[in-house]
Amino acid sequence: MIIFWITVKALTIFIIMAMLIASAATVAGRRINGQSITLGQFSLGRMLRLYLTQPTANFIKLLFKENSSPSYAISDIYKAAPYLSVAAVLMILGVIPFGDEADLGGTIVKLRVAAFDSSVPAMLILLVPAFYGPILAGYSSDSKPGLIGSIASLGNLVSHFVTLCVAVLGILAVFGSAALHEIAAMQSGPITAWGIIYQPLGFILFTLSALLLGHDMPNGSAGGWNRIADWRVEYTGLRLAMISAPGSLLNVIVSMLAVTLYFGSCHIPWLEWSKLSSLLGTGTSGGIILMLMQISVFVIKTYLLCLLMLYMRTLIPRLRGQDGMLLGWKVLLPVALANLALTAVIISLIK
Amino acid sequence: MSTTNRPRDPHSLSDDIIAMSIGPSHPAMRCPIKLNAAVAGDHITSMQVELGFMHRGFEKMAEYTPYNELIDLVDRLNPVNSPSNALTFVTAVEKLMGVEIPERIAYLRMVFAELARMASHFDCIATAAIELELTKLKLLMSESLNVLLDTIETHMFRPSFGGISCSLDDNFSGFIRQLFAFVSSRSMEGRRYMSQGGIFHKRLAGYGTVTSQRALEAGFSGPNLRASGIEYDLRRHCPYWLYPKVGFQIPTGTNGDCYDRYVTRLYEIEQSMLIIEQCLDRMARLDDEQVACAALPVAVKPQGEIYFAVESAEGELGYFIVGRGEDKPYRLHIRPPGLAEAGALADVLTGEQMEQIVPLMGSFNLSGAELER
Amino acid sequence: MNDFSATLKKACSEAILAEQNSPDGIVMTIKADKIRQVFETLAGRGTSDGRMLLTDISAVNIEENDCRFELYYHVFLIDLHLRLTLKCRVEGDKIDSIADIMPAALMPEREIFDMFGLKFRGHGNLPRLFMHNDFEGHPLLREYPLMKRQILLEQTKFE
Amino acid sequence: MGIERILAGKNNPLGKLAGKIINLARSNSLTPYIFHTGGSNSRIISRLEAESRLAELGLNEPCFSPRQADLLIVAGPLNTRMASALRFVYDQMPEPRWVMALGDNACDGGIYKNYAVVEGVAQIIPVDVEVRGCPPSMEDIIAGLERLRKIIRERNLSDDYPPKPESADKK
Repeated sequence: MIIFWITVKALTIFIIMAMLIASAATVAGRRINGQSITLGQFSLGRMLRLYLTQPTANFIKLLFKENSSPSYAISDIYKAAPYLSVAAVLMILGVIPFGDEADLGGTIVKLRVAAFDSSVPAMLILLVPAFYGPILAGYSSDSKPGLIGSIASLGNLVSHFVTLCVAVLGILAVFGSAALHEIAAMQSGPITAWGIIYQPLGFILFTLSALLLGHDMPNGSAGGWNRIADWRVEYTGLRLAMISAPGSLLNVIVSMLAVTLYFGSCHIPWLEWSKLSSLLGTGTSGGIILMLMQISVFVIKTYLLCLLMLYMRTLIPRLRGQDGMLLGWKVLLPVALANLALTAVIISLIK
Repeated sequence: MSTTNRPRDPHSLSDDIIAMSIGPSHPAMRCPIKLNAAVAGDHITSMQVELGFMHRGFEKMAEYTPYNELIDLVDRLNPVNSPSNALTFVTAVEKLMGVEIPERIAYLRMVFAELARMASHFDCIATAAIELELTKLKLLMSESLNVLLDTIETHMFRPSFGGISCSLDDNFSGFIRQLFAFVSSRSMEGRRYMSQGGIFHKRLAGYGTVTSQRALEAGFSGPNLRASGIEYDLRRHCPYWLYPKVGFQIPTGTNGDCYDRYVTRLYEIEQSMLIIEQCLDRMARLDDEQVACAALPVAVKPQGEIYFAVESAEGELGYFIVGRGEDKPYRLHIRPPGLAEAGALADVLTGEQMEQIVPLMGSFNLSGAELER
Repeated sequence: MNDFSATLKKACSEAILAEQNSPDGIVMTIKADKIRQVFETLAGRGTSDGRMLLTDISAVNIEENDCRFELYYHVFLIDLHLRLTLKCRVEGDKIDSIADIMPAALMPEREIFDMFGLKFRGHGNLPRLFMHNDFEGHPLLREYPLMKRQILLEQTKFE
Repeated sequence: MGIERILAGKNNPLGKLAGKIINLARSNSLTPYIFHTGGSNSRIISRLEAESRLAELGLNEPCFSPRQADLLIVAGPLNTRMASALRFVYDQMPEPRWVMALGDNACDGGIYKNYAVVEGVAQIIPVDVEVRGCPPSMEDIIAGLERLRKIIRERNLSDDYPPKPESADKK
């Protein structure tokens, strides 16, 4: 019985994630900045085409593409890089809670894969291997622009990753626990329980550094040098899809984290899931409906935040290499540290 | 990894220098030039430029085609700024035959030449905006670019010797004023984007500087020379058509860097609008019995040689024609506006970062077909 | 305008053969081997009567028996609003280069060598400008057929 | 992956169905790489990218490296020196690839009959679809794309796997 539920959970997570990533990537690919999709153009046919048929067509085409690799490439690292970058980012899904508990005819099903105490630092640590992919790909695919592009973007990634961690520390201080599922549980109830009320500056820093983090990942940006000196030049077929996955996956996963940390992962303000479950009756059907509602709330919130981040990405003009990193070290990091100190002072005053 | 392990370069930023060639067919660069760069870390230590990837043997072909077919051939040289080539060639042949064109034709040619100049400047700034991901600026510029190119296509058909065949209904000046309201609002907002302190300024100011002495020696022309502070404009220094009768200023930059080149082009757009309005007023005041077309000798068989240059959007566009009395030119040589800039590109780009290649090359507005004929 | 031509004539009198006025300047015919001396005097006087800009060098392949090429140096004097064209007829296929006096002459000279095969003595490196390196012959010469193509296909050459 | 090799085997029913699905997917998601040799149709190229109708025809975003491309669009006259660059780009493209020559200049050299321009792209690389017109109008381009999609749909799966797997090195 347990194994059955774990596979169901894994399947739902995979399907939701695949659709989210595919749609986010296509929307980014459809250059939401260049050719802004006005609501007027939206007909159901176009919507279906853009979000459902186009990603699947892309996927099947890439599946049957020839996997040629450059002859001078260091073949084993060249082949390992795509798997590493995708595996690291997908592992974070295991940590994120999709919803609260729901009892199905006696057995209580927790809507998360893994729940251990230090899941927030684990999540941050799992973000790091996502940065190894570009470096290994750039080095091993023997394309000089690729090598230079990957090293330049690594510098950018590291500088913004530090501010990301410090911003998250602020939330840990507020909620007092390092487990994602406990933080999510604490945010039920009135809207004042949400993380963003306590850490508005933390949220701004989190999204900004996440954007700048993935900014150098070539995604959706039209034209420009950054699209040439990128490390995925030498990849074809499915490997290309996997090596470019961190670009859009990171966007989706960071918006998921922002939802769990700042926006109350699956809770609707002033609505207690436990009160609703007694209303729906304790049978398995009631439980399943409750579970689906929780997951849908979480998915809608993530989707909105994902589109917000995609739109914000178009607002940031391309900074020169150093300016991006200088912004990270000299501006964002001190502000994040100040924010952390401020929260510490306030908490100690309250106690 | 084929890193060339040359002896350590004392003042290079990192010890190993990678030889890299940025291929001719590059989606980011509009005109295909091959750059063989030696790169240390992110900076370029030395670079050679290879041209010739868009050479179409135009001058050889010109010796085998009669004059009136040449007008269409010349039109293809520059897709964005196409009228300027055709008008220059037609005027050069008229000067060689000693034909004087009536005032109305001269004013019409000035109007279309200035429209083409505005289109070329908008196109140049739009490509820079794409590279810097300033999507709002890019939308502004490409909207006005498309509007201008459409007006040129709909209103101007084909210049002919001694005249110009174009469809100008009577409310043409009303239409142009409405067009300018649209375009000047775009360029005003564009100017706000490119003002001091903005991202455009911060990203491009101080890079790729060419001093006025260096620019003059290297033979720059047009906005690239004026951006370095030298006020040299053929419409003022060596006037043709009826430019002396029209008042306009010549915007010049101060320190000739990449930012100044783009801003000089933006200010020139305003001056072009000023010129066109004055031309339309003067054309309205002309008495109407002016003959539509100049009296042409029976056949176009010029004799002698002439060099006639025009201030086109990219620089000085000159036509050198040697006629031996046949209906085909004995020799037709075009002074390409971008060749001097392409030659000086190598040492403008040395020392810069790899990311700055595309905006710096874009600031010279090299149009490949015209450059390599 | 004429005081400028008088001073130039006095400076290098034996070099200038003839002089006539064109619509917007002066056309002077010079002896081919005196070209460097003329440009040195011009560049030397550059500061006194205003800045000078070498716009272009055009070559014409004339088929007279004694000389095959005729070169036109187009110079523009900015402050005098004067366009000066120096014509010279080249015997044989060598002429002095003026690239070290006027760097603007680098690209036109390379192009003339590439298209006509006219060599410039003293020009630093004279690689072909437009045609690829193993292109035999010079296309703009009269005897080069219009349709003779030499397509570069091997990748090693391109690398 | 060996599955396609079995599927592409001699007329088993599953192979036909799989072939149809794969061809449908391929014809609906074509990533073009625009080989831009300048000239009269640079405006066409910018309109090509911004054209919304082309999204319905399954044309994706233009990509920036031939490795990721399925469709190579050659626009403008091809210079004799540029021919080797075109060959270099064509060799880098992964296997199911198609070529579209855009405009008279690319199809047969157009008005440039001289020593510097190659007479048509077909002399250098195999061309699948030719779009006439100088510059070609938007309708001609869309008709050309329709022809190309028909070619892709009619392709049977065994073309991908010729009996002797060619071991040509792609670099």
